[in-house]
Amino acid sequence: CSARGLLPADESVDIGLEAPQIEFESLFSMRIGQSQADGLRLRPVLADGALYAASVDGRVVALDPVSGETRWAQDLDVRVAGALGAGDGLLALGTASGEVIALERDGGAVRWRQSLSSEVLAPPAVGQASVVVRTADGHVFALDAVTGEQRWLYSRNVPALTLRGHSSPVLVNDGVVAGFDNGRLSALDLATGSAAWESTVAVPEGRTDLARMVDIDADPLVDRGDLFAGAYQGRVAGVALGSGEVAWARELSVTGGLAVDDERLYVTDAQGRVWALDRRNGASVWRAEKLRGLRLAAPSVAGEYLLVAASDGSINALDRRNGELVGRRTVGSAGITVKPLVADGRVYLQDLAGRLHAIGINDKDD
Amino acid sequence: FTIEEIRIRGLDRIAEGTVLNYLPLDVGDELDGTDSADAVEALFDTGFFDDVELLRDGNALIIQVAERPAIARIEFIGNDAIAGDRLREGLAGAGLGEGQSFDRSLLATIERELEQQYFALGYYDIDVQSTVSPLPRNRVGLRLDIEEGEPASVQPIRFIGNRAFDTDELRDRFEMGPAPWWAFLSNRDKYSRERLAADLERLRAFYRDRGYADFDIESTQVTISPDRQRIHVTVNIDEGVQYTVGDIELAGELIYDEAELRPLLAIESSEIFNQRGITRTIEALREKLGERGYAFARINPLPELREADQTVDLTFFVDPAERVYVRRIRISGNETTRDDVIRTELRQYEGTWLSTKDLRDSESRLGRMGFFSDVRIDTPRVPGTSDQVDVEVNATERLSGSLRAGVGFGTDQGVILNLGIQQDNVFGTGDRAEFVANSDDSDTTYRLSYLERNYTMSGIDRRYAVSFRDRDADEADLADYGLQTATASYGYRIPVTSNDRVGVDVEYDDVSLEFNNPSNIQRDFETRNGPDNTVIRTNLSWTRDTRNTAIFPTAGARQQTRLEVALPGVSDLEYYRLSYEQSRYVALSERFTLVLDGTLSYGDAYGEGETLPFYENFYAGGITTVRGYESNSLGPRDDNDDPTGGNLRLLGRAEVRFPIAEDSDGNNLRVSTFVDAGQVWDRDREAAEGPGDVSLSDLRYAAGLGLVYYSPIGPLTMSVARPLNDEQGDETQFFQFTIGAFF
Amino acid sequence: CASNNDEPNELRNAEAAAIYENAKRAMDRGDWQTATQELESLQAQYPFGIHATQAQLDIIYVYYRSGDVASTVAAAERFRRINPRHRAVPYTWYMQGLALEEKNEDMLKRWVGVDGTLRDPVPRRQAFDAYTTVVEQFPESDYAEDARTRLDGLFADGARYQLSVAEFYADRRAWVAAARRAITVIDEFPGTPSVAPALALLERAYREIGLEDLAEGVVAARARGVGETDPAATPVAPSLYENETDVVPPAPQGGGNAPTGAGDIMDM
Amino acid sequence: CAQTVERLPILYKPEIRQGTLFTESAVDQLEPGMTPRQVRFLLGPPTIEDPFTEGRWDYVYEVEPRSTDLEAVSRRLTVFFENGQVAGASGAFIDAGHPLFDGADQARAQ
Repeated sequence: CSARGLLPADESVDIGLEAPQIEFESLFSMRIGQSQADGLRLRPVLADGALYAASVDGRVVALDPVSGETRWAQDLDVRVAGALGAGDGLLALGTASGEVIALERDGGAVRWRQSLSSEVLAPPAVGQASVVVRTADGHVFALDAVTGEQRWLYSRNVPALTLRGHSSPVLVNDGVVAGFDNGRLSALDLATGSAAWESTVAVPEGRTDLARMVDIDADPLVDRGDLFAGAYQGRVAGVALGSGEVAWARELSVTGGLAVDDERLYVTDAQGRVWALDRRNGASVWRAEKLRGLRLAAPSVAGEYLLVAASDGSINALDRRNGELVGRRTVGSAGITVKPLVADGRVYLQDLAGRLHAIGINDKDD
Repeated sequence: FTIEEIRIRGLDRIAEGTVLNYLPLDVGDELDGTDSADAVEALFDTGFFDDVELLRDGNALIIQVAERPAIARIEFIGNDAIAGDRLREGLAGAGLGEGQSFDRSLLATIERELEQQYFALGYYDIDVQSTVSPLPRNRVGLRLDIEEGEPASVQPIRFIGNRAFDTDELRDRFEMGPAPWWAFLSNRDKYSRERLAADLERLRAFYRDRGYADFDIESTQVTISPDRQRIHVTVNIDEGVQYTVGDIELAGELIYDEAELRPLLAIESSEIFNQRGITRTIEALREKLGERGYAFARINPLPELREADQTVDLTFFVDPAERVYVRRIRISGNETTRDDVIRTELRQYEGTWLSTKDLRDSESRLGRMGFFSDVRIDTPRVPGTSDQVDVEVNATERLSGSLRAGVGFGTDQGVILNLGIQQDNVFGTGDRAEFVANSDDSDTTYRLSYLERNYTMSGIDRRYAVSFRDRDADEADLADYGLQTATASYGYRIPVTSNDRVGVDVEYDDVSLEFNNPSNIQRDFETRNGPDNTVIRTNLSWTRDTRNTAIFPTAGARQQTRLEVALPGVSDLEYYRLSYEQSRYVALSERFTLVLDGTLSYGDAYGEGETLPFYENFYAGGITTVRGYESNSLGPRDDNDDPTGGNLRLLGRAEVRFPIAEDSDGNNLRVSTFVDAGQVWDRDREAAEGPGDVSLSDLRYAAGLGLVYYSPIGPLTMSVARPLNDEQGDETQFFQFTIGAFF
Repeated sequence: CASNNDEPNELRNAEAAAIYENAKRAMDRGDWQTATQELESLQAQYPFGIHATQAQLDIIYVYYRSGDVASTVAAAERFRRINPRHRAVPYTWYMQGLALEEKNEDMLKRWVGVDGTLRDPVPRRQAFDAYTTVVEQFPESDYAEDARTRLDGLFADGARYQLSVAEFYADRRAWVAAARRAITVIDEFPGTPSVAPALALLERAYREIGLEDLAEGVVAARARGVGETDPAATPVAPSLYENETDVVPPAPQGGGNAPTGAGDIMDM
Repeated sequence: CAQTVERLPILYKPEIRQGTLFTESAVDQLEPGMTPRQVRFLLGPPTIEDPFTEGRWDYVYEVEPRSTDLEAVSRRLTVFFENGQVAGASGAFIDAGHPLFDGADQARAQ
């Protein structure tokens, strides 16, 4: 069946909320830069005590994670499309004209810039002296963190019609896992770029190009030897990180993303539902229908709650155990499409209007 | 067993005769295992039955069938983007329609067919629910609920890797992209794979024409937003370096010596490498070889790129293949036109070698005859030979004749009553006969004219005409006088080159005037020449016509110089009129044609006459000369403020013409945006008011929109125009049109 | 689906018969317009009834009489596709030939004596093929006889067309083209009245080109009797100009199915 | 008075080009024993295949310039075949030195 399109971002859905158990308190909120179009992925990152964020018009800022006070700001004359990756002392972002720029984490000076073959619509993965960048034409580049030289290039063909945007590569020890638009995952050796294994999360079915789209646009998730990935109009799968063998898989259309805790895998799907599955076999534990119809970003685990940001600019807290909606607050007028960044009791959100919000969670009863 | 009788049971709507027709068995045949299997299969193939069984009752064969229900009606709900009957046509195209046998598997094909139709318009978000309701007489009704959703629109195209040209310049090359606000009708912002492929081709040509010989499109991504409202196209390119042309060689069997072919090169050394130059060179070489019968010559350009100094050496390798001969010229489609009338226009003869140039000349000559809506010349090979072809000329005739009687209305001429028998192609002889009776506010004319095409073998045409005209000038807002003229003319049209013709006619003209309240000009004309005059005129004209067709030409030009001289001695009045007319047609693109017209006319007396007779003056203004101004209103006026016309006229018109409808009616309708200019001066008469000396600043300009439609009842012209520099006293007219009248 | 088949067979047949009756009356009145509508609606509503086959047959005749050549040919082909072994198949070929033969003729042209053969030869060639099918595949059908005479007529028309082209080139002193076309008449249209003038023209062309020996060859051939047409051999082709079209037999009534069919279609 | 106009110099009459353009170099390569297909490849299709004579191809090439400035050409060549092979030829470019030159054929060709 052709998955029905979701409600346009601006249409908000009134969600009945009985007694909110938790309160969201706004700590600080600031404008980083211009508002951005949908389909790009600009998210804040935390690294050794500082909060970094970038806006679509090329403004990169470093903030104090608690007070929000600006430590440094840098203006690059580029259209940023995928940001920010952090690691090895540097920040990395990808632009709409196919360039990757690495900045020094303290001070923000440009360490190097490298032109690649197509748009970079999701943040590069930085670590183990490498910057791994996925581009919209199905290529994965590994660049040396210090010099920006291209170490290797791995590519997969892109189907005739795919979903706008793509997932970020995920670094594992001396390897990287990348999800592609043809519904497949590849695990690549970080040094040589050769594929350790390739496994299929979803197979295109249906008559029209539209029905056959099976992009893995949600970032794959690695946790303690398990790899989880979800494809649009396809399946969610638990995969063995070592062999790429698909342990379990379930029919689900994933546009939001994944989060995991020690028992459950949380998924936000294309219809705006939030699922909790048993991470060992994919059996469904609970399903939250309250946010149905909204476009949900990838969820984040925060204490006993699961935080889900939505296209109506709201942040929602669900009880991890039973999926009950326990807290909700509209943060800004524009939608939020990136995974909330959770760090020691604070949640950082970047919305489509180019604003960064820091929210505190205080439990009603303690 | 042998079949003595065949009985069919379970038939409801389908006639027994039909079933027997398809049954491979007959009474008296031997029936065994394989026959019965074939019979069952044959009946299933008809698609009428859900189930077929063969039973035996003694020696009678019983055929037990369960008929499939027929679809009685198909209903569409919720389809606003595509009309119901268009959807029905689509389904009929796929063999599904009312009266068809129905089964479950058809549902999926019906839904797919509807989805295809909607995807073509960019409605990717469509959802079709079908419900089947049974009806009496073993029929079913089909209801299709369609939720169309929003059409997805293409966002601005993104280019990666373009250093030499900025993104906007590249976006102009694309036909696909966001539609500008005024193009609400256009489907520019709808995605289609073919259009994208064509756009990419244009992009390659754009770079190849600017020296980027090894330009390459590395990959293209088409992505759609999750809510299926927006489609993004990203094109990743590698421009490579800009090359200039090194030296150029001609190799292979050239047929001509190299010196003769060199001038045909449309690309020179050290020029920026460009594909267009190469293509034009190939065209020119192929044509040159075609003139010597090598119609299937092949020219392939072999570029060698030298990255070091960024130059490209070009070798044009000529392979003439065999000289090709014409076995037979076959003419078809000519329902009324006689075979020889068409064959005369063909420059190519049978039995000799094929000249592509001659074929092209013949195609435009046939087009210029005016009574073919479409002329196509193909050269299929004669089967079994490699050196012979037949020439197939297929001419589709236009409604060339018309018996026209009716009422027309022209803003210039008021109500027009006309009866006209006009036949461009009298009984297929190519001759043109015309009988017209035409009366409107100011003029009543009767005209009978006949043009005999190919009166002699070498293509001389003969023409003669008789006409009578009664004009009441006052009605045509001219000076207040009455004019009766009776004219008869006889003459020839002689071809002097393949595109030029000389016209020689002798005309007898008898004019009688009566003045009610003559202006000073008329009064002194009457005093000098009296009311009645007869004139014998010779009209000499030189016409060069290279248009590719008579109706809405898109290439070539038509020029005519015309001299009318009243012969001294035998004419009461001694004057002459000289005019030069030119219209040039330039194809801006397949749809847009630029039309440039220009006319210069001058008349004067000679001998002891002083001025051009006032009724022979040239006029300007009105739909046929300068739109936006009242008919004949430009130029000097006499003492009771009526326009007198003048003996010097200059007209100009620039028009961009394009069809609006793609369908068949499209080719006899054109809309145009235009700028007209024109003025009339009176050189030698002291006019009461109006421009005495000639200066271009007197020219009046107007701009506007025009429409020309060759409707079945006759030509319809319409225009809305705003004068640009009209001055006090000019009579302007915003809307002008004529229908059913001759113009 | 449960077809609640309460309407008895006869009732439906009566409705179909009623429509067929007014179609017949319209045909007799020569009102081809209503006849076409009635027959088309009959086929749409009762696509597989007994009358449907008869209607499909009659509509060919109606289209022909209303001068709609394309529909006549289409209707004939559709009938043959649905009833491949029907007794009336030869009739459909014959009617197809008739319609194509008169494609470019109409009263005005005939009254003025416009010679159709000098126009588009394609429809007449198609008519020729249709008649050939009648003569070769259904030799004993009662249309074969008339089809054979019409074949000769078309054959002679074809020859006259080729001859006119030869004369066209001769008038323009293009003797090579004239000779080649004359040869076409002689080779491909033997026994037609156009062969004799073609021989004369070929002889003249050879002399003009300077191939005297070939010219003598032509004279010798004529002496041997090539090109003479004995009046008996070529029947006076019933040229279309004189006879009225109502000589054309209407569709065979009750044109039942293939000869071996069980009984006549109408009294089923 | 159309006839007088007919002869006016200014009347444009396009050139008439007829027949198969065979060249001297091609005729020089003609030799006995060739098959019809080889002759056709060499000279082009025969202009005239007389219905009443067997084993004979006539090539004619004629250019009448009339109002154009082409130079007039008028060439004849006849090729004779015996049981499928070239046996003789007469006409343009078949002079004494040509292998196929044969007095008798010349006579027959006159």
